[in-house]
Amino acid sequence: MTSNVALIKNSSWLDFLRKTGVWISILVVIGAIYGYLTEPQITTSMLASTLRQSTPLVLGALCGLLGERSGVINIGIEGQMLLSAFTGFLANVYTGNLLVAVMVGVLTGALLGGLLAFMSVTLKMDQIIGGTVINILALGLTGFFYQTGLTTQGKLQPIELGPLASLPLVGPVLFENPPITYLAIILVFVMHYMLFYTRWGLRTRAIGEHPRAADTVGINVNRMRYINVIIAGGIAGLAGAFLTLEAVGSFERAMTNGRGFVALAVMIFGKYMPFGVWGSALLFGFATALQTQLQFSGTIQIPHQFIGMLPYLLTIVVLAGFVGRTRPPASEGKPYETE
Amino acid sequence: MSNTDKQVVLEAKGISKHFPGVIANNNVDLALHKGEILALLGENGAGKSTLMNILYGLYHPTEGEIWIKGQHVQLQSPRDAIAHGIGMVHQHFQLVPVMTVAENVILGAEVTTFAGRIDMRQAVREVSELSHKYGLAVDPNAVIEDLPVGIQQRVEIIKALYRKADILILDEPTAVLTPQEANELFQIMRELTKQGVSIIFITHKLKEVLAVADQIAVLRRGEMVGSTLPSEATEASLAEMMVGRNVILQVDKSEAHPGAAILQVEDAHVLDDRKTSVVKGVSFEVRAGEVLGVAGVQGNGQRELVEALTGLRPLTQGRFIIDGHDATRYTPRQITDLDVAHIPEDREKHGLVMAYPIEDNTILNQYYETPYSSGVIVNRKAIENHALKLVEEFDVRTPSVTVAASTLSGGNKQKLIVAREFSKPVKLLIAAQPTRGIDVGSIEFIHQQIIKQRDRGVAVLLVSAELDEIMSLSDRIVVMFGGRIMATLPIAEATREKLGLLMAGSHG
Amino acid sequence: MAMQATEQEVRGTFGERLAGFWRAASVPLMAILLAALIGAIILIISGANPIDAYAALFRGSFSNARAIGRTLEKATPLILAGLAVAFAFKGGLFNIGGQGQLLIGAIVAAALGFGLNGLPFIIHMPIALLGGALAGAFYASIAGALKAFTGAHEVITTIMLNFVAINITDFLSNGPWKDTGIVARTPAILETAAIPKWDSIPLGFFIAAAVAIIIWYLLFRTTLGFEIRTVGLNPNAAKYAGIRVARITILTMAISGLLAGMGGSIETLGVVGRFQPGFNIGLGFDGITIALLARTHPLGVIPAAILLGAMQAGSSQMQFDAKVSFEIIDVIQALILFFVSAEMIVRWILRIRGEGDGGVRLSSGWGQG
Amino acid sequence: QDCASADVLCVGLVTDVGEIDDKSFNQSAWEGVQLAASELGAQVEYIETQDAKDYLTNISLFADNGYDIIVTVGFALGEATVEAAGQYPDIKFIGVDQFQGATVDNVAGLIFPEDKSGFLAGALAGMLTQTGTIAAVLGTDLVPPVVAFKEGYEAGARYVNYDINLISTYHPGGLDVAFTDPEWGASTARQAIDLGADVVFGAGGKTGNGALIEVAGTAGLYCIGVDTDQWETVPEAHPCLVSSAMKLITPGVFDIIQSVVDGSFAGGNVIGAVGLAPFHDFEDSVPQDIKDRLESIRGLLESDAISTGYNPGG
Ligand SMILES: Nc1ncnc2c1ncn2[C@@H]1O[C@H](COP(=O)(O)OP(=O)(O)OP(=O)(O)O)[C@@H](O)[C@H]1O
Ligand SMILES: Nc1ncnc2c1ncn2[C@@H]1O[C@H](COP(=O)(O)OP(=O)(O)OP(=O)(O)O)[C@@H](O)[C@H]1O
Ligand SMILES: [Mg+2]
Ligand SMILES: [Mg+2]
Repeated sequence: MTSNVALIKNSSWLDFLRKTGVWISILVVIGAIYGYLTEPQITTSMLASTLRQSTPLVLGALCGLLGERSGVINIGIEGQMLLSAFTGFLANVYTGNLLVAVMVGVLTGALLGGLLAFMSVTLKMDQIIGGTVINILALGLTGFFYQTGLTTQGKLQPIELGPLASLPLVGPVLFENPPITYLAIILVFVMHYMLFYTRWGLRTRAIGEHPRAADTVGINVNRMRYINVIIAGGIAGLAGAFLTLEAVGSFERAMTNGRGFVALAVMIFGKYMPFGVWGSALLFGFATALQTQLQFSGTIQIPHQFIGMLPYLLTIVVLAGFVGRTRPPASEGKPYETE
Repeated sequence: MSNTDKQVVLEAKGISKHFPGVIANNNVDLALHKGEILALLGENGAGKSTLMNILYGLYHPTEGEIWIKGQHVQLQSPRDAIAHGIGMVHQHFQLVPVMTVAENVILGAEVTTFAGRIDMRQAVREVSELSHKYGLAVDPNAVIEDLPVGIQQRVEIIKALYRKADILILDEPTAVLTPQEANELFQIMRELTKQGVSIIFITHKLKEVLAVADQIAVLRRGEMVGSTLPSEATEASLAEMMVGRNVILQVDKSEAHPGAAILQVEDAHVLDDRKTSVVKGVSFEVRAGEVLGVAGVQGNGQRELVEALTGLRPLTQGRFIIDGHDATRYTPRQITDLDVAHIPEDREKHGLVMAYPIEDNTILNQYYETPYSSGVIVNRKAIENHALKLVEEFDVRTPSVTVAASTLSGGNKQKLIVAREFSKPVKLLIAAQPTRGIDVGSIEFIHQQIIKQRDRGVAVLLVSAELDEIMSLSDRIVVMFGGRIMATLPIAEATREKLGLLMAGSHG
Repeated sequence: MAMQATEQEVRGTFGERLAGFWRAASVPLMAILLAALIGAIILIISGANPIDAYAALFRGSFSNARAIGRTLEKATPLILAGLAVAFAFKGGLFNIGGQGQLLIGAIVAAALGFGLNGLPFIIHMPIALLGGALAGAFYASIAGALKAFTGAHEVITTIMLNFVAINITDFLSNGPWKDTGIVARTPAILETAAIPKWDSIPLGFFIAAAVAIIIWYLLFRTTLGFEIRTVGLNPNAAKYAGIRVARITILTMAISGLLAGMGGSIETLGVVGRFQPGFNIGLGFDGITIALLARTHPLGVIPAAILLGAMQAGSSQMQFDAKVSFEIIDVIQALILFFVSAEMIVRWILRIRGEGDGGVRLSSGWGQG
Repeated sequence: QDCASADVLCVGLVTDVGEIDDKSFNQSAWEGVQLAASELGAQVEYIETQDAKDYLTNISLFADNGYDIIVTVGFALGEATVEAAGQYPDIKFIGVDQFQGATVDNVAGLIFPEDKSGFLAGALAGMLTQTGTIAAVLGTDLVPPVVAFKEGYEAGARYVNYDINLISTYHPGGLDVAFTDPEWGASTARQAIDLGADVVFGAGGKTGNGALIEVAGTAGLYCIGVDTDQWETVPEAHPCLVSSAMKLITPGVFDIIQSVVDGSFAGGNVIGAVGLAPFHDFEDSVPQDIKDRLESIRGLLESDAISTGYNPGG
């Protein structure tokens, strides 16, 4: 364990917690328990909502994280999510099979990941422009091809995890969720494990930090970037599938509503670490749940716009380094040139 | 000699490598025998690294064949070279700074248990074993960016050994080492050869070659000019082979008539980008009408010193005075306005805006002055005339002054910078590596220009890694080593041997 | 770094100029053609007739004075949004925040337009116009300062500031600056603040075109422009040349925001007549496409904006005549962006030799260096 | 075919920024126009507006093609409609949700007392709730009808059950996202359910629809739709959709078109009908006394005997 903490300096999740989050985490836990004891219903509902709102953000941010860890910036997450949400929805409408629908969504995201990889690795196009192309394209295609009157055939239902679901507080919050929500949480752990404990992860981090070094030890940098950006696209596709197949059950134009961009912010705030990403997605989810709760209780009368802009201001503050510095992978954004 | 008895483990036959506009290698033959240290010599740009990159599969030769242990091989990528037992320590280290030693060592050749999990404990153990076996003390869990370069180099060697390399290429391994570190490296190299490893060792330092090599090969301008044995060579004979007698430049210059001190540096201390001290208390002065040469192996603080003197990097201690003004805290613009001209070390990164047309590059240091602008509005006509005049005067070969600077050849780029810097009044010229990597004609021209400025009474600070350049241009020479000035010599007292020794850190 | 071909101004003989123009224009033209082609395929797949659709699009944008007026009206904010992005590119910055700066500019122009009483047109209109522009400049310089002093990447900060701007303007137009009545919007601007139309031709277009020329002049004929371009192309060389890079970065961002803010001002004062939430959606983002289509040249922005403006102006006619929904415009726009940036593909199709100019390079990480 | 000819009745419709098939007011208005096609033999056409600045342009497109009646949907088109009415005095305009401050001869503003509709929904919710907590998930307060629905809903619920716990919330984003964020609607509805709400009113386009569908996922809860009878438009919500707070746009639009045909058209405000949608599958499970009480409240509202308390001016 000790050697693994040093695997990447200043950035293992333990370190992350230690440096920026340990006190906050303790406060959150104490707050949650206190809240539960005094207002069990409000606490449960807010935590459940937090988890739910965080799910597309976690997935989107994991997509961004995997790309940037491999050296490819992805600002097309929004578009990947949107188009996947759409195709997943269509698949559900026409097949009625939710599993197939989710797969279609994931594949769509992966396909767009492939497009991004093609633009940024093969064409060596500017990666930000590549992402912008994906965003506009997804908006146009979904808008153009979407017809209303299509009705889905159900959505993914919560699965209660046996006796765990009846635990107080954590039960209904954590162990009574639909599959993609579980999957998102599992992916956080898997991504952490993969990135920091496996060969693939070591190589991925190497090509994001110093592709030349990876090349000199025989790692095919561009091929790995392709693979990773495609996998990342699949994760964004899962986020899209979450929206139509699990959360809402139907599709609407532009229904991602900026979640892909917020996911980028979540990724940076999470310091490019899966657990950091999870924590910051929960924070963003919590901000939304809180602002709903504040309106529900009707006690605080600040215009809701001010609460609405909080997550964005927070991101700027974090990015500006007022709350601990982030260090992005050194070679992100740069096409790798051989010879 | 006994070499013929030994097996040839690596052979290059008729290797050529063409880059756009450059022939880096031309029909090069090279043979490495088992267990020997082959030293490869050559000036900057002679094509040494290119040849090694070809042997390591990073570049593909335009022509020629590679034979390893009697087998004709095609090296598509480093993966192939590694598979054939070749390991390379690159001139610029190929280590991931944020990862640990062990991670860097195993990268690309990881041992995994189940589900792709890296066996880190095993890796750490192997790194420890390797470092014991060859005397390469390294902490496997240390993070690369925290390690000094000497240790980083050991990591590179361990990386190669971990991959079971029995042919090791070391590209200028000593350029960044202190003399002690270099000596330790030589011991390691001898230890390795004892265990059957064959080594190609690239260096500019003749003394090192004589000390460790079993065999010596010399590249000049991309061609193999010959090979010899240490026992049959002297430093002088090697230098002759490297440079070629006919290319030693003799600049016509008269006696200097130094005037008042223009630049006075007092106890300057400077940090590099990694915040380590690389200039450690340097003092000297340059007087009007003289050339002060700063000799030294690259990476001994010269670059940071120059950046400090041009306002790009702060001094942490000490001060410097230019023409009577304490310029220690001046901005680059303020220093330029003291009539200081600067030929930067990296012409493409700092000297020119490659996408700009030539004419715009001729006013980078004076666009804000008349007649090129009123301070607000640019006068295109004046700029064009200025550019045309400079191109003519300095013989910059170009079809027009509106083409991008990126279209110029290296020598012409450098002439363009020189032209620009000399096109306004100059009292002090700071020239860093002014002729690196450019053709002989341009070198000669630039040298003449520098002497011309000196004779007009300009104070010249010349920083160069080329001994010839230093010796033919300077009136006085200071030698820098490890961030300090080893000695100051009048030109009359400077000999190659003396300078070489000082540059290597030993007191002549 | 940024586009090299456009750095060299085309001069010399007529033939050279022509060749230079072709070099600059061939890729965008081909990109438009390819995008239209793929758009046509999508139309066919969806069961529409592409020829009818494109013909209707053209009718709706150029067939008569009113259509042309509408096209120019659409093009006006697009010119400014495109200039904002192109100008920032020249300084090595990617301003995705045009949308937010435009909103801020629009609402401040509206406030000045309804709030300042008793001024004559000749004073009131320019004050409102410039007030909005300056508000945009201020808003953008937040991102500029963050970049210069903390290294926070402008792409993320400007995206975030876009969201913040929506919240700010929604709050103002439904709160302190709300008109009487139930609708969330500011009061109408006074007559004296309105930018008039000359027949169906909007005067604002000429203001925007003039600004484009001024920006061209600023970039290529002034020392400030020289400094900005130098920083954009090679910040290291700029530092060597004694240019203060941080200052130029903030200034570049501020001018970029000034342009976007002016786009918002002109919309408010010349088209909408007040600030109303939801009336300025997407303008800032179209600026990116336009800037790239124009190869980041300030004068190229004008035809690029007219092209996009025409597509938007004609989309209603296309719906009406050819029953094609307007989202196809988005698809075509994305394809244009793709082909313009994926120069390699276009050059290959055109068989243009030469190394090209490497395309625009913006991204190199979000970090703080 | 030729709209310019006197015997062909042509009716055009211009949408608010949004699609014709929005399952909401654009769609309802369009259905009213289509009714005119089937009942009156009118030739009908619509244009979806992409950019809020194109309202006048799109209206002109119909006007210039000889259309006789132009329906414009949404309060946002109010100004453009009045302006177009001045330019084309021979064309009749129907402005849905457009309050006419001053009467223009050829503009009929079809407006609805959404607060009354909301009041009924609130009363229904107040009587249905078992937990004593009911919720509303709303679009944005930037749009007046949404505010009216909310105020009416809350007043109606209090009217039948003064101590009821009312939780309602607007979307935190701007106008561009407030009506197109079903996931926010859904998760907000879930949050309300977790707080004990057992009746949820979803009023905010697709955002509200998201809330309805979410409620449908949990057995034993009720949801109430908005604008149209959402039984038809959001089939996914059938398990919970007890009713909808309707504004009867479709018949309202059709009636005015009819009035043009029979010559009784008059400019000014036309107050459209509001009310609750049928209970559909819940017809049997809603107790008769609730139905009776609703009926009496409807009567009182119509006669202004009770006030919703909604006052847009203040
Ligand atoms: N489908 C994949 N998914 C994820 N990573 C992959 C995939 N394919 C290859 N890689 C990564 O690229 C590396 C190189 O692939 P390759 O198939 O050449 O490995 P290898 O030859 O087994 O490597 P070694 O020589 O170390 O045994 C893999 O070890 C893996 O880390
Ligand atoms: N990738 C490349 N593209 C174009 N030219 C190159 C490239 N790499 C090297 N060159 C050119 O080839 C020539 C030989 O370079 P090389 O790096 O092999 O020299 P070297 O002998 O290693 O010099 P040094 O002592 O400075 O390391 C030089 O002129 C160099 O500019
Ligand atoms: Mg070399
Ligand atoms: Mg293998």
